[in-house]
Amino acid sequence: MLYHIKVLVYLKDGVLDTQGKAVLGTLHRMNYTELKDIRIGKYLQLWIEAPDKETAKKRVVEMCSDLLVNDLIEDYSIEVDDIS
Amino acid sequence: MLYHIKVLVYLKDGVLDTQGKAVLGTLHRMNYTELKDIRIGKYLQLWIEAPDKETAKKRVVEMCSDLLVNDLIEDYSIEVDDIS
Amino acid sequence: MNYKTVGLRKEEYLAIKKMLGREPNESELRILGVMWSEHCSYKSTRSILKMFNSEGKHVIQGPGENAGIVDIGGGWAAAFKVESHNHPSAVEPYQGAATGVGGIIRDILAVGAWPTACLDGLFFGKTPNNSTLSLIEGVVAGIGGYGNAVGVPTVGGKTFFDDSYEGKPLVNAMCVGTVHQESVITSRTAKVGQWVVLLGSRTGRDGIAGAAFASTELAEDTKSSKPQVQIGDPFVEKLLIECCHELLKDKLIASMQDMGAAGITSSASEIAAKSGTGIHIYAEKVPTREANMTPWEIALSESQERMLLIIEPDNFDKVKKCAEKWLLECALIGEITSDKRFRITNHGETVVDLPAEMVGGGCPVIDWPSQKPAYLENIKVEKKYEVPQERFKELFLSVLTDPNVRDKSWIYEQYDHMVQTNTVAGPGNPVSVIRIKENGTFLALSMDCDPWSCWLDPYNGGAESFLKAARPLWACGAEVLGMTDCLNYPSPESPENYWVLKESVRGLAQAAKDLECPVVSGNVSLYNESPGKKILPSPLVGIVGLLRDLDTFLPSGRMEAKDILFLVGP
Amino acid sequence: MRAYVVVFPGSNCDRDVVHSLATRLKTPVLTLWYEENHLPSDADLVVLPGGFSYGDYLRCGAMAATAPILQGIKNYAENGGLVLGICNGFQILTEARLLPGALLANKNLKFICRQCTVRVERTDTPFTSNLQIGQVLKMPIAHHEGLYFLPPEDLKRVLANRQVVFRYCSNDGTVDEENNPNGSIENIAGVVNERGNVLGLMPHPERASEKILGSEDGGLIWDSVALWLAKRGRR
Ligand SMILES: Nc1ncnc2c1ncn2[C@@H]1O[C@H](COP(=O)(O)OP(=O)(O)O)[C@@H](O)[C@H]1O
Repeated sequence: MLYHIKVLVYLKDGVLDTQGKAVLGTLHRMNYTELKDIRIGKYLQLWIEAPDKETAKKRVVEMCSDLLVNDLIEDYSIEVDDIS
Repeated sequence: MLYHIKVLVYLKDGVLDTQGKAVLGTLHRMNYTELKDIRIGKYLQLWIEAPDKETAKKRVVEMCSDLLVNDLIEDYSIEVDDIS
Repeated sequence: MNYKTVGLRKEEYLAIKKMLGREPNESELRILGVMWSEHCSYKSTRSILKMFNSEGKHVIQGPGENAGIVDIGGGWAAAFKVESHNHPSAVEPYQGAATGVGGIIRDILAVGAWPTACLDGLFFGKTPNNSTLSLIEGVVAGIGGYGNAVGVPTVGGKTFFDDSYEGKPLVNAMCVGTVHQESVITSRTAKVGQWVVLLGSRTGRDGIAGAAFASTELAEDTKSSKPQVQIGDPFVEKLLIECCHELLKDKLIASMQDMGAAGITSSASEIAAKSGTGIHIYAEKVPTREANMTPWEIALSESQERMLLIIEPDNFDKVKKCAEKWLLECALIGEITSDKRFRITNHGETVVDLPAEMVGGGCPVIDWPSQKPAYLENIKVEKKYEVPQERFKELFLSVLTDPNVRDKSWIYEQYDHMVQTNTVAGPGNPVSVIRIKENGTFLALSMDCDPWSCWLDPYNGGAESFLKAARPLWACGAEVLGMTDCLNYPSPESPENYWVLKESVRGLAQAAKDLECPVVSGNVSLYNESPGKKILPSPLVGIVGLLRDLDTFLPSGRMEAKDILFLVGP
Repeated sequence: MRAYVVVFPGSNCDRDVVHSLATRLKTPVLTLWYEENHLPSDADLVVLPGGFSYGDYLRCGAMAATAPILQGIKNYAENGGLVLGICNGFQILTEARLLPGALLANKNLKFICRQCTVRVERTDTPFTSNLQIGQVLKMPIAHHEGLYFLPPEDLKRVLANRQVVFRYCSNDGTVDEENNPNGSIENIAGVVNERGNVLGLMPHPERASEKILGSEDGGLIWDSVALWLAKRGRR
């Protein structure tokens, strides 16, 4: 089975989000003053072959800890769709 | 009301994902050969003050087209939670 | 499918029919539409470019190859060229500028040289508004983002602000490389029976027919005929440089071409035409990024970071192994034939069959009508301009704060100008000086242009554009070896524009000739106009000079209190 | 002494480090391919050079940190071998957890290439053994992700262990916000591991070891390493 997995990676609380801060400033300058905050993270889409949903998810968790996420500064959440 | 809005930004089909390509190669080297593809995009979290959900969403759509998304190469989807 | 849709003029279409003795098929028409576009064929400027002198005692290779080459002593040579990426940068500033840098570096790589330094010429609108500012930010970030990652220092450049460039910025990129004179690669040396190998990225629908579609309305707009933005991948470019140099060292490359505008078509047909051979491409063997690409899309794709190699069949395994080492795709996609045809087949079916020489060189030259612009009659040059005492300070400050004069470190600090550890004088100096480790000499590089003078007095302005670039080299003690130029102009179809183009190039060519600076490479970019606006005539000049040692180098800015100042000149 | 410079796909200061070390110390310097598992037994110093390994995609240094050679480097460091990461090499060492912290985007979100000055904070490491505390070195920086970051707890530990070796400063050695080019926490420009044999730094000593390049101060770091090794009988 082919699974489509979405991983949302975001900075941990307390880690400076310089990019988010800059974008917030720019949007305020553009008169989007109702915007209170913005944080910028990563959206990863993976397509993975696995016998079942659990295995697919388990492998993606492994990839996250081996490479995709740096847990000193980042956290993440996972969502699985099956597509075939 | 304060709304929490998640925007997922991803490259349009056919647009070269330079990051995804390099990451796929590395994960294959690390023996995650069951991974068929990976695409890397952006995950934006916005906190916005608005009278109602529709307005909140409408304003975020405007921000996307004004600044957050480059519609020559990117597409996006929006999800709204209300939090207060 | 009609000749107009691919951007051809009626007389060009008739010429094609005559040369072929038949109607071209759809794929052939699309290919010729791109190859006979202004961008690829120089049809409006071929006669003008003849004014340039390209001979000199240091010249090893003049215009016609991927880069000009000059002798720098000890058996070594410098290869250099400037190229425009104006139209792509107007559409997508970051990627447009980035792929401009990538493209010029591959030109230098294609002659077998190691890319040693880059310079960039940028022309932007002057009135600060949101779109201009974000465009500048994008362009500068794109040049840095690409050059920094590939590890080629950006050691200097030129930035010019005038509102004529609003909406139509100019982004010119120059690269200088070093090569041993015995290791120069040319596109003239392919032999019948050799194999055609595609090295680098997969082929996608990037920028397909960008050159031709830019000048026509998209009449029958299918999804696939819309040009897609080209994305630069500096990581792959870096791997390409390393891989090609490893192959060159092992003498595994017989001939080579970079793939820029019109991708496989221009690189393959050029090799065949120059080598006096034919070339046969098997479309189905080209590794693609997307499914269902048609043969003509494959032939015209402008996907970045690809090189076309011509190799001996026996060497294929070694080439493949080297490509694998550098994480690159490498595919056998064709062979050199004896029939002087540019042929593309797809699973055995002939898709394109044209005389190789006709593809790149067949387009008839256009001599546009030319007329001296009316505005020139009304220009009065005031020789003297009296500055009233009481306004002196104000005017002086206004000059100093003008973006054209102001410090440019906010630009060049975003560029790695030191990698490769050769930068003796970097950006911020009137000339940039880089050390050549290979032979112990130093190259002095400059880039300049004087658009206002070219507008006021095209002939003398052209000359001044050369002089502005050459003067700092002479002043610092360097021996001028040769120059490259990028002719940025509006549409040649207006007689007045065409006159200015011709006159300013005449002035530029004459000054360069009189002062013994051969033109060894260059590029032309026309149609730089936005609604209601056209750019100033902007012939950018890049010059390479030689310093045999640093003792002969006179740096600027070495001043002390009590030094005496002299003003030299008229 | 014998030095090795690791080459990753996308490294672009590898040749510079080889040139700089070899000309300054007149010693053979060899390169090591990232796919090797082991380091040569005669290695006295291993340098991870600057550049854009794997294009700096995903996170700078993250993909290189998973390369086979890193296992060899870990073992080598555990045995006391000297490891130096410059710029991208520093990023790789943090991603591989051989050094604490992480390098985030510069506070102005732009690439910065310019001459810089750093103050020496420690001289009891192999890399600074021939320097003075408070000495100011002129070495250029060239990076987009050079903001050194540590969570508060880790920062406390790093400071307590005296792991900071270089801080960005003014020409006369003042360490303050004005002289912090990229927003690094505590102006940190270089840190060592607890044992002191693995150093990461953002400025480029190899770009500052010849007079014609504007500074020779980077060469002092090479001299320190050579001296430290010589005292231990390695020449
Ligand atoms: N786009 C650029 N890229 C790199 N360096 C630049 C760029 N623009 C200007 N510079 C550098 O800044 C200095 C001043 O440039 P500029 O003002 O354009 O030259 P000029 O002295 O001809 O007015 C030069 O040393 C030049 O090399």
